[in-house]
Amino acid sequence: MATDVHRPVNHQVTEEPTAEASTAEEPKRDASKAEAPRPAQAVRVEGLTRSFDGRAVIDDLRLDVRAGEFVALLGRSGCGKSTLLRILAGLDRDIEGTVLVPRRKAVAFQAPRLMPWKKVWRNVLLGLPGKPARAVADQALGEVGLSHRTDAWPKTLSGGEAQRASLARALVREPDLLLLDEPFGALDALTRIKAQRLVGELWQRRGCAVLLVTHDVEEAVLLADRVLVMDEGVIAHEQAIDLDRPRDITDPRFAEIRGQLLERLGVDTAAEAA
Amino acid sequence: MATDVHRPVNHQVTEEPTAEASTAEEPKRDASKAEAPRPAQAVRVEGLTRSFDGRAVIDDLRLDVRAGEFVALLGRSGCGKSTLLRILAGLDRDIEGTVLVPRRKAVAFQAPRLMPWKKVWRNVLLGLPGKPARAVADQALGEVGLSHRTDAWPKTLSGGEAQRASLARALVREPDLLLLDEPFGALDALTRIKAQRLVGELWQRRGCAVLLVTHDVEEAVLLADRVLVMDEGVIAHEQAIDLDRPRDITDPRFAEIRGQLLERLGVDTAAEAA
Amino acid sequence: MSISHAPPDSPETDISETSHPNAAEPTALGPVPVLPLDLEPIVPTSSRHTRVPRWLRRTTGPVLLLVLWQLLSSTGVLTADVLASPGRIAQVAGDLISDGSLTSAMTTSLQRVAGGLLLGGLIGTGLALVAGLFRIGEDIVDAPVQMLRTVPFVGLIPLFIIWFGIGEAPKIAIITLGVTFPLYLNVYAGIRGVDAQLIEAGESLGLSRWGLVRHVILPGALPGAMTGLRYSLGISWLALVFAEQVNADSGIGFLMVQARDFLRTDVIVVCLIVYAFLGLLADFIVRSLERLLLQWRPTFTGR
Amino acid sequence: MSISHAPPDSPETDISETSHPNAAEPTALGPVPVLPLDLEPIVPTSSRHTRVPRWLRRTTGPVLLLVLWQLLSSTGVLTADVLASPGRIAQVAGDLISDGSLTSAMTTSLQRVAGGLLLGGLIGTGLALVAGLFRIGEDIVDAPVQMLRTVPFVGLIPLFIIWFGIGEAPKIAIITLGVTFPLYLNVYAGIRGVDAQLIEAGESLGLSRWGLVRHVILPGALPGAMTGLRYSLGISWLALVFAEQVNADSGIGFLMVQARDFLRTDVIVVCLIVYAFLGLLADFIVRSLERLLLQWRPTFTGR
Amino acid sequence: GGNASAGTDTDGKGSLTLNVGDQKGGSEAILRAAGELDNLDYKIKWSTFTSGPPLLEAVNAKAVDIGGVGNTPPVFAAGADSKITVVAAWHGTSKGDAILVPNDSELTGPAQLKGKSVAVAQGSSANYQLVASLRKAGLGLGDVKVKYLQPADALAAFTSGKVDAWAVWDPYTSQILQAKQGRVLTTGDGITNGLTFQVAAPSALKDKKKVAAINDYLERLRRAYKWVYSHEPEWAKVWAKETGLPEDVALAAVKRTYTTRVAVAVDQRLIASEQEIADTFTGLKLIPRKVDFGEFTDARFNGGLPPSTTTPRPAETD
Ligand SMILES: Nc1ncnc2c1ncn2[C@@H]1O[C@H](COP(=O)(O)OP(=O)(O)OP(=O)(O)O)[C@@H](O)[C@H]1O
Ligand SMILES: Nc1ncnc2c1ncn2[C@@H]1O[C@H](COP(=O)(O)OP(=O)(O)OP(=O)(O)O)[C@@H](O)[C@H]1O
Ligand SMILES: [Mg+2]
Ligand SMILES: [Mg+2]
Repeated sequence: MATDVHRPVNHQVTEEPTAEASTAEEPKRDASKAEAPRPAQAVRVEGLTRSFDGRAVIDDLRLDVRAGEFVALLGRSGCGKSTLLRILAGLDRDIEGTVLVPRRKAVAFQAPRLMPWKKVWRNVLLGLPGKPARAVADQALGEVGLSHRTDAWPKTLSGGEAQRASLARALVREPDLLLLDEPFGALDALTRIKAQRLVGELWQRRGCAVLLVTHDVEEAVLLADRVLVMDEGVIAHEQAIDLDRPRDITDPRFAEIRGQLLERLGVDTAAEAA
Repeated sequence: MATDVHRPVNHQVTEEPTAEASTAEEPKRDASKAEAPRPAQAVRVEGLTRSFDGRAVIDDLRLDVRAGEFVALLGRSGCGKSTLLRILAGLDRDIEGTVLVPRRKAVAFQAPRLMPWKKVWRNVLLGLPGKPARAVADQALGEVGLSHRTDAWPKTLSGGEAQRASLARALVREPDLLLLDEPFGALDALTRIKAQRLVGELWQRRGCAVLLVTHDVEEAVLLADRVLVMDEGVIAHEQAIDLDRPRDITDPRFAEIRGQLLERLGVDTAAEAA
Repeated sequence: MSISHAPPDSPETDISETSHPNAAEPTALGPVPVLPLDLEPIVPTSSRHTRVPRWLRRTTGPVLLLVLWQLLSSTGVLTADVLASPGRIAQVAGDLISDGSLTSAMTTSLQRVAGGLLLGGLIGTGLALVAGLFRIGEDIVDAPVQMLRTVPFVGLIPLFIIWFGIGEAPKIAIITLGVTFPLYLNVYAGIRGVDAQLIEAGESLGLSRWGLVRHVILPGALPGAMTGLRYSLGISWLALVFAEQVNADSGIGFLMVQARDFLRTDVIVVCLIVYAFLGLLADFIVRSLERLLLQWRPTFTGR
Repeated sequence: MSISHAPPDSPETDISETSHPNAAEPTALGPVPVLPLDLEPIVPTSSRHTRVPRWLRRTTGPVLLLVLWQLLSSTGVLTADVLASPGRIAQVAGDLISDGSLTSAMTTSLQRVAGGLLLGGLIGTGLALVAGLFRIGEDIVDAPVQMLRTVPFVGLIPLFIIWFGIGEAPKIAIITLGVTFPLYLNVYAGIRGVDAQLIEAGESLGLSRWGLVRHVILPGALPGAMTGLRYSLGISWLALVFAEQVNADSGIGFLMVQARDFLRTDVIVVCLIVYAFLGLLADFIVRSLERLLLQWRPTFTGR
Repeated sequence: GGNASAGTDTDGKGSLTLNVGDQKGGSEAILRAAGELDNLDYKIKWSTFTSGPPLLEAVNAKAVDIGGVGNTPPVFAAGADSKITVVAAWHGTSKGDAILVPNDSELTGPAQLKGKSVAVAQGSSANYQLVASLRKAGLGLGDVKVKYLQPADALAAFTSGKVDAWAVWDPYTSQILQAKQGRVLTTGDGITNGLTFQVAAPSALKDKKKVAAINDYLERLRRAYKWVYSHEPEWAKVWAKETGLPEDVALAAVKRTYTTRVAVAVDQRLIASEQEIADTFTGLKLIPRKVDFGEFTDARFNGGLPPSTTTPRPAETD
């Protein structure tokens, strides 16, 4: 039933999609890739299928992420984004298809999933190799604005605080692949900007690949090299963001890309009124 | 210790704040109130204080919401918004001060808090008076786009699905006071717009007071009659939105109010770049 | 509540540098160039191992025990006077069954157990509800129950005889007592373990006190109650050993005690085996119930 | 996945109309006018009732029991040969303490209990870990344990004498056996009740298998383990009643059995009371442990 | 161990250790009271059991070399084909084995027990006594409602009127009579054999040194029993202390039963009377097979003892 994962790497996959592999929904394969010939891969997914109770949530999905690439993943609620992330994190093995990921991964789940029996700072250090000092946790928590809550029990955190603790826990790991599932959803505007900046900085310093699931199109365009839109179990749309960094929200090209993506997501930008 | 709640209603509270009761941070008391002289009250909070471990998260807070008013509550992550909501919902009684609320309240919590042992549709019907038919739940779930998941166990829902189920559960209650704690945080753009519209419609049809906690300033301005900004345990800023409905995002006044609020929240709108 | 950014010489950078020396200085324009990564495949479960049906795997343990016993017997490590061989025991069991004494013992005992389970179930859950739901109930109920639960049966039997006579009543009372406490402890712990957030949610939905109990607290306490039930089912049969010392002339407990008094090791072993099967049966019942009632619960299932 | 809006004549509108007839047609411009609402105050807890200290409230139950007993005794409902009065019992207890037999019994028993608890704790938790953590462990371990746990002590004593002689070993073995199973059942259930999401989180954090056990699974199973411990502490003393039938001449279990054999009802009652206190003590210990180890846990605490 | 050797559980010195099984207020207490534990040239390691059957379990398991029990447990041990050997016996009156009825009972003789409920501990000497008494009165076990209850439970049932009669042995008999909670309907006199035994493990009897020790031990025990004849109050005091019995009860029981015991030989008559018990229980299907009690006896320690039918010393109370 399962695709044999040990077959030799299929040469056609990485760079030159054949006609039958590329769907009609995959336009503009683009500039950003041309810049770096045959770059290292951080994620290779092919023919991935995941079904729940017979319903294929992910259906023959194909995904490549270059090492050091920042990819944003958009898509309707319930379209399978978190499922894909869990598979990439190696947490869901009830799958068919080929999935290749680096060994060092870090995940910030959609729900914070802090261990309720460990104080916040211990949660941050959990699973780190060696005997990391508390200062490591304190600094990571300070960066997400939680210095005053390091010694709290997770269940006493506010929604946004828990989300930031979870983010700090992922960022402190310094992974090769960073999987973020709506990590800023519960943050106010200012805190969100700071957290975004933090992720951006880690990404630049560390050079890790990032897969960011978000519902905020602006955020996706602001941060990512490439924005994917998931629908019906596959990557239905792909958009390279070739804007210079730092990016400017007021840039008309920014608004244009944002508008295109929103349209893809089914939002008629003109009708945004209650 | 506690303020006596049985004292006769203090006549000065409702309409004419005395000099010492109104803070410096309360400007423009405004047009919307002038339209309906002495309207019914849905929420009266005075001198409310709530401390955790000696730290006063809410500190001598004062809040009035008119019946039928749509109030949005903004504020930094961890500033006490959810705490205030829980108090208004009557779930946290470890307080000092006067709190008056209507009997019929409905809450959508920040976390979905679905009963894991009840299928989604049973969760929606839970606590409704009488023996409501399943069709009631099906319709409510249909409205939030969950028709296909009515019969699922809550733990199999995606993050956004769970949030919508929780929202449906609150909306189906037809309350006099609707307390929503970031109800659209985990929704994609399109689903979010639909859900916003749904809340707006219920509010208009039902004439209930709504207190919406959100981090999305645009959303607040789009939906609310009045936007409050919480900080340091009190309502630090209040802004009436006297735009006509349906509101238009592209309206320059909209952008202006949004900008003002963002500034209040500490975001320098010009620096919105990563 | 400010967000400070790590300076380049912060400890965090140290970590990254020691682990990945090639992660160099950040640039303003994009990520640093990286060396090719070693990717590892995520191996689908379906290709990992073939599935043996559950019931077959679960019989491994008992079968192993049996094989061990037979082996020890036939190699003479276990001599007959220590523990008779499975064959001999099977023969004694056959005798006991064919002369009807085992079957009639089981029937008699089953009735007592049913009575005791019912009563004890009601009392145990009832008390647990009172103590679990109300602080005042806890204050009044919990301490006495904690006291009574450690009181040995044997000491209570005379009192039970005086109160309940020497008919069926004291026997059922003893079983009831045995059943009550495990249920109490586990249901109580279950109730007190229900997530406070869900209770709040239930309250905010306008559930009445009873509605809260029925729709939130009891389902939340169910996993605990199942453990209690598992224990109670076992205890109810164990209590027979005491219960059927009181004026009994049949029943599995009576058979056991009689065999002990008459030093009939073989009969004792047959009884022990019957008990072991009852244990398996109890487990099967509870497992089935769990599959039915706790299917909403995505928990750790072992690797 | 479309969102349909309720038409004006949908069932939902019905609900609102029946419950609030004044909620009229929606308007495009703003909410409909509403009648003044009846507001109710949220009453702060601090003004609701005065607090009686916990320990005082918890003594209510035992004191009530005592009063009942004294009452029944003095009104003659309980005659002396049925159950001596508290006064008489106190006197016998005084005698037993002053001649040192109760204290020495407790000391002897305590040593045995400590040994059994230690061993049983290790074995019970160990088996539970094996069965809880690994499917294969469950397949092999669980069924035999479920079988053995329902096997009565009395039937095992002859076997234990043969295997372990008549020294301290069989006594400790019996206690061990008694302690093992409640711990096993509850720890196993605890492990299998750990939220799968947290396990996933632990895995994704790169925890080793042992790290996962130590930092996620064991803490998650702790509430269950506490219930098991509570039970085990009780059982360990109860098992003495059997254990100290084998070549014992002191110990609380021996005292009890001897008193029973020589019809010393008053001594039996003293023993029962000692047992009751041991129960309270066990509860106190576990409560203290819970306060210490489970403080992270915001759960329902009763009203 | 007893008061003197508290904590050690052993007496004497030497390389050989004799494992002796005992019951509270049994051999150890009587030997110690009579001063017979001095000058032992072997060690005695005491093990205390709550009743005969577990003691015999220990003998069977070779955990105990020798131990004292009543006249019925060896029969069941024999029925279960346990490895036990009766090596010594004492004969006393059976006045302590009694069927008791409440003071206000209308019953005057065993024949009237027909249709009444009688409490008895299954497999005890009283069980046999009940059967034998009924048989003598022309009744069968089926003619009465037998209620199997252990003594402690039976006491509760008896005093609260839940049973009409109670077949029991000393010291329970003395306890009821002393507390005036009942009266004797009939005793076992002439019905039960009034024997008590020392039972050894066959494996110990194969060991020459142990045999010598056992021989010495039995001698001392016989002397100790004789010592009791002249020291009833003293012994009663020790016994009461050991068992927790009230002293008056202990003294009454000592006078009724203990002081009547004389050491006798393990002979054919003894075997025959035990065989009768065995056959009775086999008839009642409590023993699964026909037992040859003779196989479980060993006469080598008889010495010059009188036959087992020797009349016991007369009981001093009635
Ligand atoms: N264990 C499960 N059993 C059955 N269905 C499941 C299970 N887990 C997820 N699903 C379903 O699979 C679909 C995809 O779920 P997933 O969590 O990946 O959505 P998502 O894209 O992350 O959505 P959201 O943006 O709302 O978080 C959903 O419809 C969900 O209900
Ligand atoms: N039980 C508790 N014990 C101690 N501190 C608590 C407790 N509950 C909440 N707090 C603290 O009170 C503050 C306010 O929490 P609250 O949940 O109201 O924040 P919030 O405004 O809703 O934030 P967010 O937007 O992140 O959800 C936080 O700093 C939080 O850590
Ligand atoms: Mg998701
Ligand atoms: Mg909040």
